[in-house]
Amino acid sequence: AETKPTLRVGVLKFGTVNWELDAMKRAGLDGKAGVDVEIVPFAGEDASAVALQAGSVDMIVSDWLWVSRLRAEGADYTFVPYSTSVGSLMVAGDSPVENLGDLKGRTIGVAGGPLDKNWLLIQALAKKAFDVDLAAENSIVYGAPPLLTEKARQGELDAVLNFWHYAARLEAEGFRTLVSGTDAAVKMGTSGPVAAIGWVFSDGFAKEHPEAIEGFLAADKATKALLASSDEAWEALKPLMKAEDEKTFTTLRDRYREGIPSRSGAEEAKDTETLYQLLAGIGGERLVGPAKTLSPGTYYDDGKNGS
Amino acid sequence: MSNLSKPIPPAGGRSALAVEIRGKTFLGADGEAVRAIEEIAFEVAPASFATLIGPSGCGKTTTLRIILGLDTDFTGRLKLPEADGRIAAVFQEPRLLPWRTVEENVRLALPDAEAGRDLDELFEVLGLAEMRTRYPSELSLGLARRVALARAFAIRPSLLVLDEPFVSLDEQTAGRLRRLLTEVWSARPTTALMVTHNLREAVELSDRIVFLTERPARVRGIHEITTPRSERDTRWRETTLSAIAKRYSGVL
Amino acid sequence: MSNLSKPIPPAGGRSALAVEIRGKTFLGADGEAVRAIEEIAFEVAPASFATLIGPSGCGKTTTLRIILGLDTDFTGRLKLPEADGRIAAVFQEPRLLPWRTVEENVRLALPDAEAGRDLDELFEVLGLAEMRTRYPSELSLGLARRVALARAFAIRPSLLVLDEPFVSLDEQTAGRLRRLLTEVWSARPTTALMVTHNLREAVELSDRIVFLTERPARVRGIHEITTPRSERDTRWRETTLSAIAKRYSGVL
Amino acid sequence: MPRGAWQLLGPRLVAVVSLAGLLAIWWVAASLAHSRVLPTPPEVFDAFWRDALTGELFFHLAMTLMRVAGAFVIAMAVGSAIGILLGMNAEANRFFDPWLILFLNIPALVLIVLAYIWFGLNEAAAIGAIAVNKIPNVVVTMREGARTLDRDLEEMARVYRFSGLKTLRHVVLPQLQPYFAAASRSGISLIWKIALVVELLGRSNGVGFQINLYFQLFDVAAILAYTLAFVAVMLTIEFLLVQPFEAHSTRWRPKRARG
Amino acid sequence: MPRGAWQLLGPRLVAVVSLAGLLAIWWVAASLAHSRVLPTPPEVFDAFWRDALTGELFFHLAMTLMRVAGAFVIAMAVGSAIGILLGMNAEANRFFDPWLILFLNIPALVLIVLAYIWFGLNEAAAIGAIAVNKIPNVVVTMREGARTLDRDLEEMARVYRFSGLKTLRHVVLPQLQPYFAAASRSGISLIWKIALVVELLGRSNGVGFQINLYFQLFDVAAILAYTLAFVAVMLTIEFLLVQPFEAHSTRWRPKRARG
Ligand SMILES: Nc1ncnc2c1ncn2[C@@H]1O[C@H](COP(=O)(O)OP(=O)(O)OP(=O)(O)O)[C@@H](O)[C@H]1O
Ligand SMILES: Nc1ncnc2c1ncn2[C@@H]1O[C@H](COP(=O)(O)OP(=O)(O)OP(=O)(O)O)[C@@H](O)[C@H]1O
Ligand SMILES: [Mg+2]
Ligand SMILES: [Mg+2]
Repeated sequence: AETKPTLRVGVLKFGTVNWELDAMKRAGLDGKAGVDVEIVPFAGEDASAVALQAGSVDMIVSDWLWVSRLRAEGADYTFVPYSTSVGSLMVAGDSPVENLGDLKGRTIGVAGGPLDKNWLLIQALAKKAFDVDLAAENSIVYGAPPLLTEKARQGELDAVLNFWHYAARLEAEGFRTLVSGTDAAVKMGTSGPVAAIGWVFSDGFAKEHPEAIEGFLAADKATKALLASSDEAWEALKPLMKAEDEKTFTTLRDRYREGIPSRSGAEEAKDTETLYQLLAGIGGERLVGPAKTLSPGTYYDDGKNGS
Repeated sequence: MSNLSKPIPPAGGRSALAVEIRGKTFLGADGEAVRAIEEIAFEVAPASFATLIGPSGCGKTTTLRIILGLDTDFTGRLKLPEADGRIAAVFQEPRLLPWRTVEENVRLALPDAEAGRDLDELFEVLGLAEMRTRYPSELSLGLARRVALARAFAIRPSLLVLDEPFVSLDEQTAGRLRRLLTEVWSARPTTALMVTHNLREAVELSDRIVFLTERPARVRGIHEITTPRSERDTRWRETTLSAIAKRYSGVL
Repeated sequence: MSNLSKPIPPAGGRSALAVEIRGKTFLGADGEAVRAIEEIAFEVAPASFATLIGPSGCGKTTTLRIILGLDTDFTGRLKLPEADGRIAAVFQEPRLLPWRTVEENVRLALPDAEAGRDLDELFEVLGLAEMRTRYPSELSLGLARRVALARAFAIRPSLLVLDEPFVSLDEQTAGRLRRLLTEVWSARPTTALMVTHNLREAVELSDRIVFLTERPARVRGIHEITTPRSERDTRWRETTLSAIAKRYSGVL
Repeated sequence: MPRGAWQLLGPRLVAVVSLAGLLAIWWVAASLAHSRVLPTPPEVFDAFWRDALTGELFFHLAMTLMRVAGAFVIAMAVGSAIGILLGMNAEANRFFDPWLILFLNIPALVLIVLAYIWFGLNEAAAIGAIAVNKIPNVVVTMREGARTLDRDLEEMARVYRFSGLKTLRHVVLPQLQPYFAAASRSGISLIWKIALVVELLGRSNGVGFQINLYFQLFDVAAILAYTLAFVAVMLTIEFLLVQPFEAHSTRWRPKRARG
Repeated sequence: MPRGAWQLLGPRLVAVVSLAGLLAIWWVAASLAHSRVLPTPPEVFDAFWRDALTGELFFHLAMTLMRVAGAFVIAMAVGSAIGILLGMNAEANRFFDPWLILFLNIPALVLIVLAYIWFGLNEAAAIGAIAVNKIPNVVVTMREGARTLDRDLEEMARVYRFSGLKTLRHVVLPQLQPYFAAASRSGISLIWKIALVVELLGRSNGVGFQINLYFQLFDVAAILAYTLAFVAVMLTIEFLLVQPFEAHSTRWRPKRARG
């Protein structure tokens, strides 16, 4: 038998990406697509970024802003959409807060730091819709995602902006979504949900191993289709998901399904340009680096242009 | 027997220094027991001067440490001249604080009330006038020993304990310091106990000499001197020395 | 002048120890300069025994340190008896390694080739036979000094430097050790230089006595002794002592 | 008298009583707090048992211990050598002191990321990064020790022509023992803490890897289970190796007078 | 002779030469590596200047220094007190030794998270967490120091009836000076490293916060700019405060014989 090309993917061990890869391997979808996916687990988001740069893995999941920024500085990373699930701003179920305007003067926890895309978008939205400067008129607490989740449970925070699976867990515990990153993006002018995170690998690798990338992307598509339709496939993932209870489990599953990108790459790329302009306006050079526009080639061009 | 290290306060006035130590044993690091003292018992009358003489390693320093309250692990009795009078000790080594100057080393020993006292004269007689701002590491051993003496004399103690105070000094300096010691000791009612290997020195200074045996130490004999110090001339000294040397062989 | 601390190897055989130190000054921590030695120059004939006597703090230890090569910051000349003969020193303090037993302290000083040598007899005469497995902190000062002597004698040096070796010892022990020193010194051609404050001791042991002045030290005079050691009886000693005492006041 | 009571108990027993006391305090506090973030001892034990049964815990513990041991040996050897040199040579010290302060204060994160990027995500880079993080601390401690070396003993060794090795072994090292003890005790704990970061940033196993996973799930019981497993190893080493060794190497010290 | 050459340069100049050497090595290495992860000095300076102009860098630096200073004072005071007590009291030490090993080996992450959870996301919790992380290290070092205290001097102080305070100040502390120096030098660097984690996990300002931000953007130049700004502060403290103080407090030590 001919040997299949291998692809090392660095993922967070209990992260959402690992669920999908696990389902892929479980169903043998990578093999069917002609690629052997090797999962390299890490304990932190940063670890996978380090690993990619050190050449210890071939692919990780990250966001397009990061890719664009590094491309502007000379790296050749490129991006294929993976999920539109992004963070949401959550409040307790019995909170009096009904909209962004009500947040004035409250304590807000923000998981991604001051340059988090969703946070910037939500700030812009608040300014536009309610004329509130969230960052200036509230006390903002930046911190580690699990810590902020716990603090929200304790009630020390009035609202918390957190990554989607933390948000989903809170939702299962009775929190509600005040506004999600996707909502904010759409309200600020994109035509639909934009995949914030995606598969990231280098152009160089793709050129040398086109069959690996192609096979992987095909397997990814097949896995998403499986997970979108089959509940049994999810049962097998339960141990990885570490859901405390059934409610959390179903919430996580449903939110995952919502996040599967449905639009074509070209459509996404166009909205991304819009978002980039918007973010560059809010976040400034600190966020996007020296480049004024999305770096060309940020979205992976597989040669079959405009598919 | 009971460990009577807290002396009974005397009824009106100072009492004799009474020492009684029986069977003092050290436990060596190799686990073997070293018997240092078999039995030592003697008294020093109030305001008198006694000397301990014994072979090297027989237990003299151990006896002094017990008297100073530094070693409470013994069987016997101990009675100090005053319940809480000041005690001064000249150890066998200078024991100065290396990070304090000569003057600071002496002043630190003074009770707080006298901390600022004028010490010029004391430093002068001890030949330390030039050395007051030096650190101990800059002194010769003889100078360091003199600082230790200065410290003991400065506090005007009621009990003065000296462990070979005049070694490492030239004869002239040693003679001067012996005279100083006599002065300090007689200026106020002080009880003094000195260890020495120098019988001449002992005869010159003491009222009573306690001779000890080899380790484990016992009292070999006690020699009383009743001749007033002013009458102890060279001739008297030579007679006394040879009389003592006849009785206690090997001490001269 | 040049710092000639590396001696010129003698042409066939050992030469005299020649010392010449001029204007040795220490810089104190308070920034003031202390002049320790004005000018000291003397020679010690090959295989002879010399003694340094001088007031406390005059610069004797400093002289020995320069001879031992521990202080190279001086002006003058220094010539050792042998280019690379063994040197032994008895310092003014015992300077034992506290974490090594008595026996280890002595053995460590032996050259590697002799590391296993039988030292029973040496420990026996020094009265240390029982102490071989003890640590220095368990010794009395007199015992510790004897260990330092054992270390110096054990290596069979060609130059032996002693800084007040026999203080803190009772007369009997000191006498025994003096005899031992004479034996060790005469068994092989050894040049010896000793510091002491004890003129009796100096007269008993030396071929030559160097008297120093107060600090800053100069040579006050040199006394030669030609009487063979076997003929130095009590009477001879008393005459010599009083003759010396007459010339050099204050040394007795 | 309490002193007598303590002496009746053997040192082993005292340690057991001490740990039992700690456990009791924890148990009471956890029961009172009754919070997910301060689990009770049985909850932690459950978490321990869960991962112990699968062998997972021992695997990760072994990986971390391997890294800790490797980095410890390197850091102590290199750091002691540099520290002793700097402590004994004032000129070299004056020159390298600024470097030392720089390396002391470079964040672990920076060193680790640079090591990974330059040398790849491998064991050597990981252990090297940990060691480099720790070396400046060892240097600082050993340098202080070397500065206080007894001049008298050094002179004695010179006069008696001790070889360099003999001087080091019999004169210098025994004096540095307390500094070495301080550097290695606080060293091993520092190394282990850095190892956690190293494992977080680029290893796929080890206690640091596990602790971070559980942190994301906010499973404090599991975090404590892994932590305490490591602490247990350290306690065992302390009681079976370090303390007997220390008692032996300091047996010459005069016992402090009592009373 | 090189020795003479060194002595001609003043100590200040030696430090400058030393730092210049380090800069040169870095510059050459960075030019050769030509990598985004090892920026050249001008690139780092640009990053520094960018944030210095907005005042941001100084704000974050000040916040971190404030936390470091607070935690340092607490950790040294509490740690020294405990360490000296344990070093001088063998029984207390036997009892608390296991506790010490436990606290030494609890990961910073665990302590910090627990502090934040129990005491809220505030300054007190942050500084307290840093201090608690450092205290066991101080204890370990000071304990070694207290174990080597000179018995002879202690006895002298007892005979001459030194008060407790006098003994502490004139007899005990001067002997502990080298241990204190070691604990505080390596201590301040450890505290700063923990402060970075504390700021990363739950503070909204400080160098740790910024470094993490730039780490997400993988802007190594900015990370180094912040790191070096902190190192510069430490170097200034070292040269203007610590070294003169140390020279003063160790002036009594016999100078090592040369040659
Ligand atoms: N390192 C130093 N710094 C400053 N002064 C010093 C130093 N070493 C010695 N001195 C001074 O030099 C002089 C000579 O010292 P040295 O130790 O040679 O005296 P000594 O003759 O051996 O005296 P002793 O009989 O008391 O041992 C003394 O006054 C001493 O204070
Ligand atoms: N801590 C100890 N452990 C074991 N043995 C000890 C200890 N202290 C003293 N000794 C032993 O007890 C005996 C008496 O010691 P001590 O110091 O009292 O002698 P000394 O009479 O003062 O002798 P010297 O004249 O030499 O000073 C010695 O043999 C000594 O070795
Ligand atoms: Mg004694
Ligand atoms: Mg001397």
